[in-house]
Amino acid sequence: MQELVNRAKELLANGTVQRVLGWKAGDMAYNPEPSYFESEADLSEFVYDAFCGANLSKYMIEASKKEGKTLVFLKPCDSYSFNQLLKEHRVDRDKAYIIGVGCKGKLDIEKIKKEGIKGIESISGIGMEDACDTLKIGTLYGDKECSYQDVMLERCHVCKGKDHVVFDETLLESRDTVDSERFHEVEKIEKMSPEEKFQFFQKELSKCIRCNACRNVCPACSCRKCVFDSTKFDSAQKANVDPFQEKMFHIIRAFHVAGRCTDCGECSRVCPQGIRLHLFNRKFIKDINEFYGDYTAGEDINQEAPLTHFEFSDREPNEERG
Amino acid sequence: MPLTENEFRPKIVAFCCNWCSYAGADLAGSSRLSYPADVKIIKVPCSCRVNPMFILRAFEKGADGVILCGCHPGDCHYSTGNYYARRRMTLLFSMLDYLGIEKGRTRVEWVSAAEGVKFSQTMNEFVEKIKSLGENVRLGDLRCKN
Amino acid sequence: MQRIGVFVCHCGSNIAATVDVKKVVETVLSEPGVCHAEDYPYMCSEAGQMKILEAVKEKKLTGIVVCSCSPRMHEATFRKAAERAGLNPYMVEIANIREHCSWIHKDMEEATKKAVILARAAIAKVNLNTPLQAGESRVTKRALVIGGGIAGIQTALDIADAGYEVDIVEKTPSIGGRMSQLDKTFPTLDCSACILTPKMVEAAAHEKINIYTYSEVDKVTGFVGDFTVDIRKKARSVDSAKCTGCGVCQEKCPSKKSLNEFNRGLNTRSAIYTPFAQAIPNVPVIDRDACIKFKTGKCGVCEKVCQAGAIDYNQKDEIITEKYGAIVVATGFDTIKLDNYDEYAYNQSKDVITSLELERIMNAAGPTKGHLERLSDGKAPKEMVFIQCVGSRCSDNRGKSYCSKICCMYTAKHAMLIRDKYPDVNVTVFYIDVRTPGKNFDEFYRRAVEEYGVNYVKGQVGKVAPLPNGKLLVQGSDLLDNKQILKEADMVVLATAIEPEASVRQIATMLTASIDTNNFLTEAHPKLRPVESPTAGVFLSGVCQGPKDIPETVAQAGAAAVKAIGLLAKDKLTTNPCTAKPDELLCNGCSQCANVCPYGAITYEEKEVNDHGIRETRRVAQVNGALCQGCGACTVTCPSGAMDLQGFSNRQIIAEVDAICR
Amino acid sequence: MYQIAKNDLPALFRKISETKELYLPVRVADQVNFAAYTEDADVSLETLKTVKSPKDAFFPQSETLYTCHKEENKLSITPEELQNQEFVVFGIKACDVKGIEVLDKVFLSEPVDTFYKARRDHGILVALACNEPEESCFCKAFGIDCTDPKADVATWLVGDFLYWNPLTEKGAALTDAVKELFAEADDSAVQKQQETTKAIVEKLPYMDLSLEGWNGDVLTEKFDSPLWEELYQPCLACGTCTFVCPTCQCYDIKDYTTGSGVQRYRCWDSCMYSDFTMMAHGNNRTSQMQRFRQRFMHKLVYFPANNDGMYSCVGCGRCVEKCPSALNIVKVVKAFQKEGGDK
Amino acid sequence: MSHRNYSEKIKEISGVNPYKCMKCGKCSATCPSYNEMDIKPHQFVSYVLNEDIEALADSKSLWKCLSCFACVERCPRDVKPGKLIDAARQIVVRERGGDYLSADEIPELLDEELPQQLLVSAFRRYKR
Repeated sequence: MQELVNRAKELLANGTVQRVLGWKAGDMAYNPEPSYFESEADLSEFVYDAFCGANLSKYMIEASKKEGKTLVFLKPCDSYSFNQLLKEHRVDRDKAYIIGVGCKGKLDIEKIKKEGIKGIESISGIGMEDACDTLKIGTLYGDKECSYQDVMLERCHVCKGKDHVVFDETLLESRDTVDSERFHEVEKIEKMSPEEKFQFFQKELSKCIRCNACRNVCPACSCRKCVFDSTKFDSAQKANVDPFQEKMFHIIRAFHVAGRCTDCGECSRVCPQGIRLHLFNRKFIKDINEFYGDYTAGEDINQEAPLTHFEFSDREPNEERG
Repeated sequence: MPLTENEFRPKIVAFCCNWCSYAGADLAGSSRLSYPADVKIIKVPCSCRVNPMFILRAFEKGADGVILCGCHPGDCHYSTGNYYARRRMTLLFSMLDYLGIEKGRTRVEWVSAAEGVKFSQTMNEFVEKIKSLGENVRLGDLRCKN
Repeated sequence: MQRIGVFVCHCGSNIAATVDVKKVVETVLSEPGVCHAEDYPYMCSEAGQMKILEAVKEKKLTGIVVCSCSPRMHEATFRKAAERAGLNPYMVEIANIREHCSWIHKDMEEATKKAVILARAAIAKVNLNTPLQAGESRVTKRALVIGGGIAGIQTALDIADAGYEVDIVEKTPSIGGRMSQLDKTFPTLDCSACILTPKMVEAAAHEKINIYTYSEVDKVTGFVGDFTVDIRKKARSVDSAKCTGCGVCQEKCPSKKSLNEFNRGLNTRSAIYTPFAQAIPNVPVIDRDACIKFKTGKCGVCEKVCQAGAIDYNQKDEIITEKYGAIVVATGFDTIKLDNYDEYAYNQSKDVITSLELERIMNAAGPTKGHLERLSDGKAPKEMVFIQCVGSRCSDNRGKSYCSKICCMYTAKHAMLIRDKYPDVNVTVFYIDVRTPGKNFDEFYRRAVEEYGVNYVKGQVGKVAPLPNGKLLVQGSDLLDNKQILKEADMVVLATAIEPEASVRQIATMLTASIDTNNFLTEAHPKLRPVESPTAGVFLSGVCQGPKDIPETVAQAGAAAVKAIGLLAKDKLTTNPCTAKPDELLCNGCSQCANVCPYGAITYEEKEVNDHGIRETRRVAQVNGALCQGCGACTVTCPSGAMDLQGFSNRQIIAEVDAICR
Repeated sequence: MYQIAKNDLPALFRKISETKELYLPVRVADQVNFAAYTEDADVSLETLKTVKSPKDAFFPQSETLYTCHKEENKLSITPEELQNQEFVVFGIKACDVKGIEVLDKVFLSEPVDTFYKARRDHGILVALACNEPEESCFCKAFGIDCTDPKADVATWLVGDFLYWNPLTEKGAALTDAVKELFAEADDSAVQKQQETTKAIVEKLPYMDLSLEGWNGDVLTEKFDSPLWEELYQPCLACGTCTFVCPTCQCYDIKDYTTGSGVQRYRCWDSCMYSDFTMMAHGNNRTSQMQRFRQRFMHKLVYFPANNDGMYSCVGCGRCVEKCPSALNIVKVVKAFQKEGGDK
Repeated sequence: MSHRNYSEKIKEISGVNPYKCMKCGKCSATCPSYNEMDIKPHQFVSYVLNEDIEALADSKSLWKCLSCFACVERCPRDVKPGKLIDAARQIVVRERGGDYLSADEIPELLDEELPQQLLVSAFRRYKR
């Protein structure tokens, strides 16, 4: 981590960048927050560890409007989001100095708590220099341990890979974290009967409180004004008054990011109700791959996006799968 | 077909592109090829004008089935519109299926201006299909049900 | 809130027999915004339209709903009526209660109910209608003709004669096209060159016509009335201004092994060449792939012999950018490749030739100086077989599904000419059908049979096999005699299918003109607008639109010219107001809409916006109303709903949906 | 004080729900929130904090106010019926009870919100003391004793028993109705548990959080602080904090067109949203910084200014746990503290 | 079975749409057995269309067709007269009754020297 701080200090000092966008240590072991650092002194609070899951690429939309360059730290998966934003002209490549940082898999505090660990005072084993196999957790109710792999964010189990797709330089090594099949969950649902599918999603979505965290954290949902906030479709909603509205919101949100979603997993990470929102986006990704050939949003900014492109021989909408 | 008591009469919205399918519907009309009155047509310039929001909106407000008709691939008045529509609807329908919404409540059919027969046949089939599926209870806003 | 008048038409009994029009009138009166409703036997009649005028005046209506026949019938009528009443024409909506209701339903109660719902949807829409103004755009008084064959030349001449500037872009070194390769023309047997050359000269000499030969269209932007085109003038390596056309360079050029394209590769030409004697301009080009100077750096003979000093090895491609109001595509055709037709032995025997090759052989300037002889051994043929429909009318993937249209006639012409000039040659034509619709066409074909003794056999040839004795064994069938025929022939001529010039695909893409599965350009309407492309301002001339003979091509060229002149004669164009319109405050500038726009109507601008007090420069979409045709593809691509379609706005369509579903 | 074996709780719930609607923490799809009791509900009393606070019971996320119905040209208006049946909220924690006091200040002062009042009148709060507070808890900063909740009934889970102590008339009436399931008990076990818990509370990381300097009189000083400009930066402008908060009480009123008429409903709104208090001219808070500031100024300055010094934060710590950007009220208070200390 | 049904059966077995024929005669022009045949390849289509299957079944052509498929290969309309006559032949063979092998019996009878092509064409022809 110190390497990151040192490099940031250098780049600030030599005037390459005006500010640094990274993570600031929180008041708990697990809640660092995205933050700007304007000076060397500020950087004393810089942190980069297993809880820095937040994807900083979306902050670059605002940073692109600021004077001078911003140094931003992007994890491999974050770099896809940045690239996608670049493709959509939402960020300015010239305003960004990108350090691609390695990643050993980010942790999900909710999963730690699900293991029955509460009153957390300290967590060790979360640094980039650590082995990432066991976490030692000091709590008000005694010392606990849990496996690093078990409490990783869902997205890290199906990681896109260790390579950054856009960067000026890279620092720190990444680790292989994949231990699941990316579309396994989606396939499981696809195999259910219509009734089972309906019940599954009805239950899952009934938790939605329409806090919009999924939308607002999403780098693809970067509209200045969302259709669900505007009068454009007579579709403004502030609450899910009826189960239909839960579906409407999540279907349309997924549709709007279809072909643009990099599967960064932020939606699922931030949902206060633990709704597995990636199940929507990943369904579209799976369909797109299956129907129109493999496509990874954000991978190549020159590639035609699946929904703004077509082939004469595309499948018909009524066609049965298979 | 006279209205009989208690018979389920579905609400069906048909989006038809101005150039082919709307004209196809006109031809069905002038050829007196009947199809159930449950089908109501909304004219759009092109199948690519149909936003998934419109389709969900129809279901929200109580539609039991939604069908989108456009020019045959390759015949789009705007050259490419129906190709985009095709991809969009393919994905949308797949998502609806994934959410457990009965297959067959949504459909896309390419109907040319010359295919009055096909238009009427398609609508007859679609209405039958929706009747067999029954009332749409999975994708509507309950507030609109009374 | 609008003040809406609803007018329900009986259409005699067409509507009123099935729909209770009085009930419709009664019911719609309680709809929001409706302050007038009435019915009338024929709304489209003058008296019916007067009803609208009166109601607008009396009830101060702001919107009109007419429940009547399809908008495709009378929308324009009622819009005009609204305009006469002082309303914006786009404040009118039609509820189609005839084609979509009374004509397809029998039960009156049911049909009436549906008619009410259709009316409600139209009312809900009109409530959200806004007056739309047709825009205006300027017209550049200059036309571009792509292709310098007979179609392009004729179009250019007609446009130029009307007083407008025309540029012809021709990719080969000379104008003239396929017609210049023909020997004689049917059904009059005129010498092709004799009738074409004067036209070529006329075009070249016309003060309003500017010809770019050895040039191609590189890029097209803009829209009807205001196209901007980049023309690539390929490096000729000869300075046209200095060249006197003396021809010495071609004589002296040591590289003479290049296949002569003009003679369909039947003989060779020099590396510096003009394609044919009457070429216009009479300025040679250097084929850099064949030229020794370009390949090895040595030689330079042409430069030495050129007294005018016109040779310029350093010439580069030049891009000329020009503005045009109209573009005519006249890219013509080529014959299909016969690689898939092994059974005709085209690739095995030099004596199996295509009809176009026969044209060159028969021509005095051709590879055999006009003598009919076998290309294998130079001997005069005694038995000639013509095979029709080679690659035409094939529904398999080897050939073309369409009839090439010209083959029956030119085969009759060839047969007749050969029998006339070489009476000792037996000519057999294998045909499926002889198709001769056209003035004096069937008479022409009958002459070949009756006067010239050409042997027409109804049946197709299954196989042509080269024999060891140098002859060709033709195995065909005679369906009328129910016989299989085995015939030894000296030459076999294949009436090869024609297809659009390969480059037309690229040109169509640049023009955003649509193209069918056979690469023919699509007409705006196959019957009523046959010389216009669906893309406004683009017109079609000649075979690029479909197979045609010379008179038809010339007729179509003239028609295309008239359409182009009609456009150029206007000072301003009114544009369809139902176009896409972005809300700049909501636009993300993401470019997705531009990616799906088939017309290139969407561009982006860095623009200062005031978003409720926040002033910033943003990348926002701009729609060119003259280019936009109003398909709406962009509106669905736009996630924020910033892009909307006027006349079919999101809220209008949603209002219709709501009205239908309630 | 009464006691009932944990094993017998289902019987208690069943008994209560025979006559009254019963809300309690229920696990649905892996998350625990207050929900109506049903026979097959997965009740989870061990959960310290439900995701959403139980304020829904009195101030639901959305509620219909009235319905207009249109037939031909006639318009009829049907107001929504007020709550007229008693209901029980079981398992509410001390902080959330305090949260309802905060809501009372807003909705029960003039003009009284009749919908809210009807629910308050008919709602019986059965509070449950906390046993194992977590690191995000800071109710003590607001003078709340999580081991001794003050509601209609206070309960404690100790060992294999639930201890039950009615505190109000409503509580007593409820107790009478279910008394047959209870046994008398003394409070020794409860006291012991309270001491254990209090000892933990003393060790909580936010134990020392001080609200010094935050009151109704510091409006301009805090409002103009340059700190806000820094603090808000990571904020995503989502409404998570407001929607999980037991005290946030802002709502919007909207109409829904049903085809045959209009339903007017109100639903929670969030001051974090860009369309909060949107008016024809736009929004009076144009930047996210202003919106962010609004939330904390409201909780710690404006609310105390109007309500005798009462903060509209109860230290439940839900925002601490749920903010996607790890922002929260504690960080804000600490930042100002630090700034003050530096000076 | 009525003639009409035979006609349908032939279309079904051959997968041919005889209406696509434009009567060009290229099949007959191609056919190496033409002279041996009483009904010529280009006529197969009209026999099927006219439902005159009996004549086709009794014809010499049925047995003279070599199944070389030259006509199939060269037919510009994808009509495949060879497939038609093959289908007619199959119907006749099937009518004669069960003197052909079931697929299960074949492996035992196989001669190692037997060309693969023969096997494949046998299957094609005799599969039910």
